[in-house]
Amino acid sequence: MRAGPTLQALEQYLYREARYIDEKRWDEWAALFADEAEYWVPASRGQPDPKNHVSLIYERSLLRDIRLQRYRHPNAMSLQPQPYSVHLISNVMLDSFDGDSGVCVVNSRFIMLEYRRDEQRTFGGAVTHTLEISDKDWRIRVKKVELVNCDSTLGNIQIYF
Amino acid sequence: MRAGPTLQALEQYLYREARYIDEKRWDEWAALFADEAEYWVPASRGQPDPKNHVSLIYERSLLRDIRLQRYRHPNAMSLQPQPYSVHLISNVMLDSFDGDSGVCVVNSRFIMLEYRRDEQRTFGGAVTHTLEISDKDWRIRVKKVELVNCDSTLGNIQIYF
Amino acid sequence: MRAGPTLQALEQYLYREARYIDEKRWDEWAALFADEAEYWVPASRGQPDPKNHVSLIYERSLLRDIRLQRYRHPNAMSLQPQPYSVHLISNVMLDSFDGDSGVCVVNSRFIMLEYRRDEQRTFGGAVTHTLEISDKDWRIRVKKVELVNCDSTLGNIQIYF
Amino acid sequence: MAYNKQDLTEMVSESAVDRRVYIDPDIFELEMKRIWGRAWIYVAHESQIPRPGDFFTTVLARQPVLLVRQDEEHVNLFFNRCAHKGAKVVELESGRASLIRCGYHGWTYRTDGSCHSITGGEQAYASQGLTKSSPCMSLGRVPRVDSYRGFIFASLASDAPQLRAWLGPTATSIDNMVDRSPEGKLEVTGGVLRYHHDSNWKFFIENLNDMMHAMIAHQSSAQTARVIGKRLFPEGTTAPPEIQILAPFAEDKDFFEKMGVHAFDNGHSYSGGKTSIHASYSGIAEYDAAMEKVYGKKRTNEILSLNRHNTIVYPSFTCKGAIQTIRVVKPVAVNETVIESWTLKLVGAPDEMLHRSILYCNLINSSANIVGPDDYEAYHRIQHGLRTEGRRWIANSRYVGAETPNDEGGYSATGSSDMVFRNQYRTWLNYMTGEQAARGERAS
Amino acid sequence: MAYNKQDLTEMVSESAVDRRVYIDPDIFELEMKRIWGRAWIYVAHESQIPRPGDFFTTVLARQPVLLVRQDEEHVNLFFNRCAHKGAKVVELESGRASLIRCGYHGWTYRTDGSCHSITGGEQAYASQGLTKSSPCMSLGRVPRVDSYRGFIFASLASDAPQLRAWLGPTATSIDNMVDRSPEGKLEVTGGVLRYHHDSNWKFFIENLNDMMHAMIAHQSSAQTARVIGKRLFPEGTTAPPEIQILAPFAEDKDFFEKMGVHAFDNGHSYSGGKTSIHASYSGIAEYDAAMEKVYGKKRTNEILSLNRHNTIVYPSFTCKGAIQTIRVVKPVAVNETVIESWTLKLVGAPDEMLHRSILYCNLINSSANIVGPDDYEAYHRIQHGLRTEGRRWIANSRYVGAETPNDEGGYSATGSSDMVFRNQYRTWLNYMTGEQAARGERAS
Amino acid sequence: MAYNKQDLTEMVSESAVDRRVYIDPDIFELEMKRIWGRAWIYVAHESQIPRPGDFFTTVLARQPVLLVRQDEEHVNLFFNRCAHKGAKVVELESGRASLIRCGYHGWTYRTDGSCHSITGGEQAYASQGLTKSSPCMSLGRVPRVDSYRGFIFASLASDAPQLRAWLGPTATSIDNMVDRSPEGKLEVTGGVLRYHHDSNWKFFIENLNDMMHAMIAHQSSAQTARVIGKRLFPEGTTAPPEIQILAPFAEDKDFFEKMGVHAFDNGHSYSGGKTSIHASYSGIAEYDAAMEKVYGKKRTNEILSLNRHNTIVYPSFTCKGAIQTIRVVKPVAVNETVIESWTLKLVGAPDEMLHRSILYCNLINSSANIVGPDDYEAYHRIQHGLRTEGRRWIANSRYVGAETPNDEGGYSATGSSDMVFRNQYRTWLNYMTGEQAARGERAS
Ligand code: FES
Ligand code: FES
Ligand code: FES
Ligand SMILES: [Fe+3]
Ligand SMILES: [Fe+3]
Ligand SMILES: [Fe+3]
Repeated sequence: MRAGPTLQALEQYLYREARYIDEKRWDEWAALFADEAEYWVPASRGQPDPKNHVSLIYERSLLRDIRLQRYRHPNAMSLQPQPYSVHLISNVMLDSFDGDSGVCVVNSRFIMLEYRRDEQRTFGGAVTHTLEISDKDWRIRVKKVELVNCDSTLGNIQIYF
Repeated sequence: MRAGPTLQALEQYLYREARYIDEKRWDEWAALFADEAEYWVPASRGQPDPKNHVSLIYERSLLRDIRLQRYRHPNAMSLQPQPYSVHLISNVMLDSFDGDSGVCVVNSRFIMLEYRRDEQRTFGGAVTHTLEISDKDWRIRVKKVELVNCDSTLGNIQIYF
Repeated sequence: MRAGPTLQALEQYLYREARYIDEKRWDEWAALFADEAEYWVPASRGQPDPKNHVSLIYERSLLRDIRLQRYRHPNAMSLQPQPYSVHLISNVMLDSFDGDSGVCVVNSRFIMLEYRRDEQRTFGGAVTHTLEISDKDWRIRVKKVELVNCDSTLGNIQIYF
Repeated sequence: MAYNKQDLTEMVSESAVDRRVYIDPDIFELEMKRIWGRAWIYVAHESQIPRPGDFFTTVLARQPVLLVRQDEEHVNLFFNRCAHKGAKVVELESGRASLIRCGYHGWTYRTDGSCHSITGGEQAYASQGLTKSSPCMSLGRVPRVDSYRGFIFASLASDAPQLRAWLGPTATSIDNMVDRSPEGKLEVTGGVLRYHHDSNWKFFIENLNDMMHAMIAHQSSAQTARVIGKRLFPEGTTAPPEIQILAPFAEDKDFFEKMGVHAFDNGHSYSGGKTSIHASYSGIAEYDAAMEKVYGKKRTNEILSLNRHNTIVYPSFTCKGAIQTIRVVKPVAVNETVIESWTLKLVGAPDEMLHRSILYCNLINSSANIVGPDDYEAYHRIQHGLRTEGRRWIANSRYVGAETPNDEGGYSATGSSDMVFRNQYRTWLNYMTGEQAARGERAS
Repeated sequence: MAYNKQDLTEMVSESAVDRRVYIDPDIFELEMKRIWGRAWIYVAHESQIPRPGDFFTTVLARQPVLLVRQDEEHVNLFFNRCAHKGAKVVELESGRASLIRCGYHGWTYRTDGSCHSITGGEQAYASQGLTKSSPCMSLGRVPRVDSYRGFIFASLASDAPQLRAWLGPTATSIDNMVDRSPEGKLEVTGGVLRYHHDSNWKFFIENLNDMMHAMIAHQSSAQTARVIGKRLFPEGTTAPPEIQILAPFAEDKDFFEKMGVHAFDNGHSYSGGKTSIHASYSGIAEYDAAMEKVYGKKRTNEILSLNRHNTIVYPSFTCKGAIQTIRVVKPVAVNETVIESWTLKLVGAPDEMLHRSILYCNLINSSANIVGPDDYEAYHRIQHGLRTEGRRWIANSRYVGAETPNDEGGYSATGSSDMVFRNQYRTWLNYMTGEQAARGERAS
Repeated sequence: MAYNKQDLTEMVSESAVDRRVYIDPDIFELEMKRIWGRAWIYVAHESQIPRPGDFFTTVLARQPVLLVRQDEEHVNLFFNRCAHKGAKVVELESGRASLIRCGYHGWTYRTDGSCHSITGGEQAYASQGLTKSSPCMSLGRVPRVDSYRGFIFASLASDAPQLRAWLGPTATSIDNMVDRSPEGKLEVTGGVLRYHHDSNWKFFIENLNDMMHAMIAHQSSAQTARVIGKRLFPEGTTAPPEIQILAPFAEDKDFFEKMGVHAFDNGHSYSGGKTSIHASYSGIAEYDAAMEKVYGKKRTNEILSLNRHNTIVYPSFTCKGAIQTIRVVKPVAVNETVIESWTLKLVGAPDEMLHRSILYCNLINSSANIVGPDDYEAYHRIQHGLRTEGRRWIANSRYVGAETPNDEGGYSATGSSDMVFRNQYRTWLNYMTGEQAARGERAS
């Protein structure tokens, strides 16, 4: 049964994940996720599940692959010009850690400024990362992003939170 | 005479306070405050005191109780629909610590995104927490929130910063 | 060959720098910079250099002096009323440290809320600090601010990021 | 500028429209009065307010309205405006109440709209010969409300035609959606996606039956899905729903020509029929069984083989029977439109069916996904491209005259025909210049 | 649309108003010219510019103006516009200067508005026969400025009536506020709260003397304060000011009926008098002593027993004598209004009095507190509810005809009467259609 | 309101303008049609699209346009609008393509604007007698495009005069800028600064040749630079470019009077000539050598001693030959303007020259620097100051009648004269009321 991760290690890990997104280092970013890991952005508050209720995004490996491939497609109209992002990650708290499985649940807050075609927008919310931690590597099993305005009327969103 | 708190402990404490607000866990939030603790949001820069000058909010236990009770009232028109918040706390610095009294002054910065009825707003400023730290518990004696736009023309604000 | 700085020490240093700006403690802020230290805000993404391409700001000591003096000038029309700022610094990562020279490169993210004359604006981006660290003092050699909207159409910007 | 009948007539030719119909705020205001103030506009589905006292609020031509179930039989639609000082009586989007209470002075209303109590007492109005029973003390009713198989529509024009007749053959798209439930029952569930567009409402309503855009505008997503799908799920294996949903958007021209388009009176239309991009979804055995148990093999086959792509009930309602989702149009301004996507559960069908509908909604209609954003971008670019004054007209002249009468009383044409657009603008001009329009205006 | 006299007349009946008066931008523009461009508008209190050279900037009917004290006797109000190229001469809200300097080219002006220096020299204008003494080289003066007991008002209409006469009986509300200072002196202090509303200015001005809303709209705060107050401060003990301030908002209907409302010429009015929600604040012995020392027991009693709730000097100024705060109306757009709350110190009174006024302001007028937000929400809901076209009129018909003449030359009625609103709209129509209006327009 | 010729004529007198020309949205709309829709507007520099297929997108009187190089000789300017449904064909600001492809349905165009492919096939238009070669299937061309020494201008009016003639003597400012390259060649490089202003476009265009503002408005920066410069770089030593650039803004009145202003037909003008704020930059030996090698000493001296401050090609283009930067005016709304600053490299000159131009741009034209913001603030204050209705006119009457004919066919005056502004408004009125205007409108 292994020791829990330090808050600093968790912070650095989340910073790295965010940085990959801001710097569009998609392969490195995707590599952080375990097989079939979920990336979920619910469309309503306290939404119980992604199957019986619509979500802004609910992706596992397959859809993630498609989206990331699309980023490279020459005819992705809505990505010309590109959107850019900067993520601030804060309020990192370790909610639980299971020494046996190495599974830990990390809660954080984020604000993302998104910029495209002369328009800057602000997004923010709470994020819950479920991580699988082993000595050799850390993987994201679930990343759940609860936007403060998840049930709002929203325009195009084309960058991962 | 006791040892000072670690920055990490302070950060985690402030994160917890903010989280209670975002998650509307009002009883737990109120419990963080010492008796007659002040929550103060000045209405002008460098405002010397809350008695001879108007404030956006100046509350001690009594008014805090009333506001928190009101949150639960069925006919609070301006709270239907509810406002929601996400707080980012950062730049946490320990300004002073008195080993004898256990009083420490903590400076931080925050941004709060507030969302209600299809409108998201951004608030931010500097916060000074005066904490009473003992081995058995930590209490907030004063929370002073200096909004960057404290003297601006402001619409309804119904969530604690 | 000295030991590297702790992340906490770096964070506190960047917080202090930001706080000097927010509190308009310009002398203390300027004192953080080494002689001829650069403060650079590129006007385009991945801009290679400040000499052959326009920048939003590219300053060394001389221009920094002039700007800071100007802050105190009675007839600086665009500074009446004053702008105010609050900086959130986060995602602090140590990119490199050279034990011999004491030079370390620190990457962070920031959001600044700027307020002037009833208007609040949001700026944000990635910052790279190149620091010279010795036992007696820490100095900024380069501060490079990459705004997420660096190539956008921008109105007056009169506070350091 | 104030447009007269002549001006408007000159904006629509047999095969083209003037760019101002998309970018002129004055045209938009007229549309709100003459089209959105006359036509039947979709409000909600009865399953959203199942029990007496259940309410739902929305907008009708930008006006807040309140839908309330009074009892089993009666569903009432009111202007969401207090009879006292005019405050919105109900601010929440949905909920349940035995009495409807206004927050400002606390007047209360019954679910039939009648006034139940007046704060300060009704005697204050005695000198005016008024009591709380006086009509002006109750919530105002929207002139016309009717529903077709659970889908509630309303009109601001008291002399609007009867709903069923007005729907024409597009009613059969609704029928088919209902028939797809083994119990003949639909239920709105799984929340709503509200998608804000920075463009005119007509771009959306035209795009749905624009057969030529998908293979191009959605290439980056659909083509990618095909490639990845082929790699991961080779011949013989079954691709998962994600691939089955995305890949068909990249079908070739012939596929979309074959789908065909069909236009009807009042600007309505649908595309597809024998086939559509939904045609080759894997069957779900448990569902087929449930259907056949009720309808028998033949009828089940009839129902499921009707494969319409998009049905448009002009100007506000669109549905996809084959995947049970509807998209509702909410104009906000000349260059601002909200599209709502709702999912319908086939009562009596296995959850798997709902899960696929939900997945479809996420993938195609979410503002954060990989199909809608390219449509959004296309509308945005037209909204801005039409600012150029170099050319006045936008042509809708593909296959003019090549349409053929169909046995539903409308006309059919090959997929790439602009017939549907021509039909929409014929209707547009009727509303904008017709006699009704004049009356429509008096109404406000 | 351009409204003519006939159109406007048809918008106001004896007991109702057309919804467009609140939501039509064209009506708002006319109001700025004909009401805000004609009436006396509150500017500031003399205590805000005590010393020669002190200045204060604000807006008058949306136009930037500059208030400057020239000397003991003279306070000047200028259009805040440089005589050169038209730049706002003073951008800061307040300050002090011996010479007023424009930042663009550095022209300077004396506190009497005359031009002191022209950059580049006045000789440049010689060929035009102009010198820096020419009228066009000085700051333009607002046509009318006058003050009543320290309260400065201005009018853009040179032919506006004399201020004191125009104030009518509401002047006594100001008198009473001044009398409450043992030295007969008020001082603006403690800063200002600026509250942005997303609604029409008239909702606020109507709400202040709307006696029926408090017990409902503020129930969640006031009722809660009562309950908590009762628990913590049982019979016999004295509740703290927080409770004394909040609880009365939840008084019952009879209480508010009894307070009564009183209306006067020019749209002015006040509520309360013998009693108000401020009536049962604990006395402050030290203050009473100071008052009696100056006024004697009887007169002191007279002064303090005048308990008016809100006084409205239509359209811009409202005050609460009993708690010494004023709220100033600043229309921005048809659906945008800023309300400023200022606190007045009773010179010679113990600090405790000021502290209570400040506390009152925080609790009631701060945008971050628990009373104002519900009023704000009510206005917001009307602004949106009135978009519905189902009903044209908003009734103000409570107790029509039940008002009785009062001995101040106005009319009084029971608290829940709409008399005050009827009176406001009679005045509104006068301004909007009157002869004066026509002249008012030429002025711009 | 709709302004007729008479109204407009009354807005401009010989020596003053009506405040509405800066704040009235209707005037702005007319300006877009009659001035920006008639005059030659700067588009781009040829060096921005050197190779066939290179494109650049921008706006012309708010209309998106697309500049494409077809081949060595031909540069084409199209309305950026697809011939199909009207989408912006190219969304990126610049790039290179052999075929121009629209993202919505994938129509493609050649660099000469002709249609290369129609998705779904051209046969769909056969019944209309149309093929992809039909004019309506190609990209629409902007009526007039021409360039002068690499600077590309365009006009929306087919009957605009010939460019060179229209430029008049301001062409010599461009000549001088080109001559300053030892190879007679300029190259746009170093990116662009886009500066958003919350004020009317005319404030900027007036400010550039407003000789009296610099020493005042820029005092806080320039005076500070002088003081610090004097301290750090005493007599005899050479101050660095930063100081040389900033300090002259604080020259005294006489300096700016001496610079002088010069006005010409079509609203054009320049200031300076024999001297300017750029006159005393240190020479760069290597550069002088390169110049003399090509031009010889005398001619080099001629070229470099021409020291114009700002040249204005009314209404859209301004340049500074001595420091090789241009600023382009892009009106957005009556109170919104974008100013673009571009830097020109003197081909064949040492990098040091470019570095100084870049430095100049950073210091003066960046929205984050210490000179532009004070101009910005000045415009902002006028935009708001002119809301005051106390005065209708803004005077431009400095030294009326004191101008003298110059040998370039225009008029010259002392620096502080308002002649340039009077000249601009004479032209403004011509455009706004002229015959051309009428035709200009038909064009849209
Ligand atoms: S407005 Fe609804 S009760 Fe008064
Ligand atoms: S505008 Fe005031 S001095 Fe020129
Ligand atoms: S709009 Fe360009 S191809 Fe259809
Ligand atoms: Fe599509
Ligand atoms: Fe109230
Ligand atoms: Fe300038």
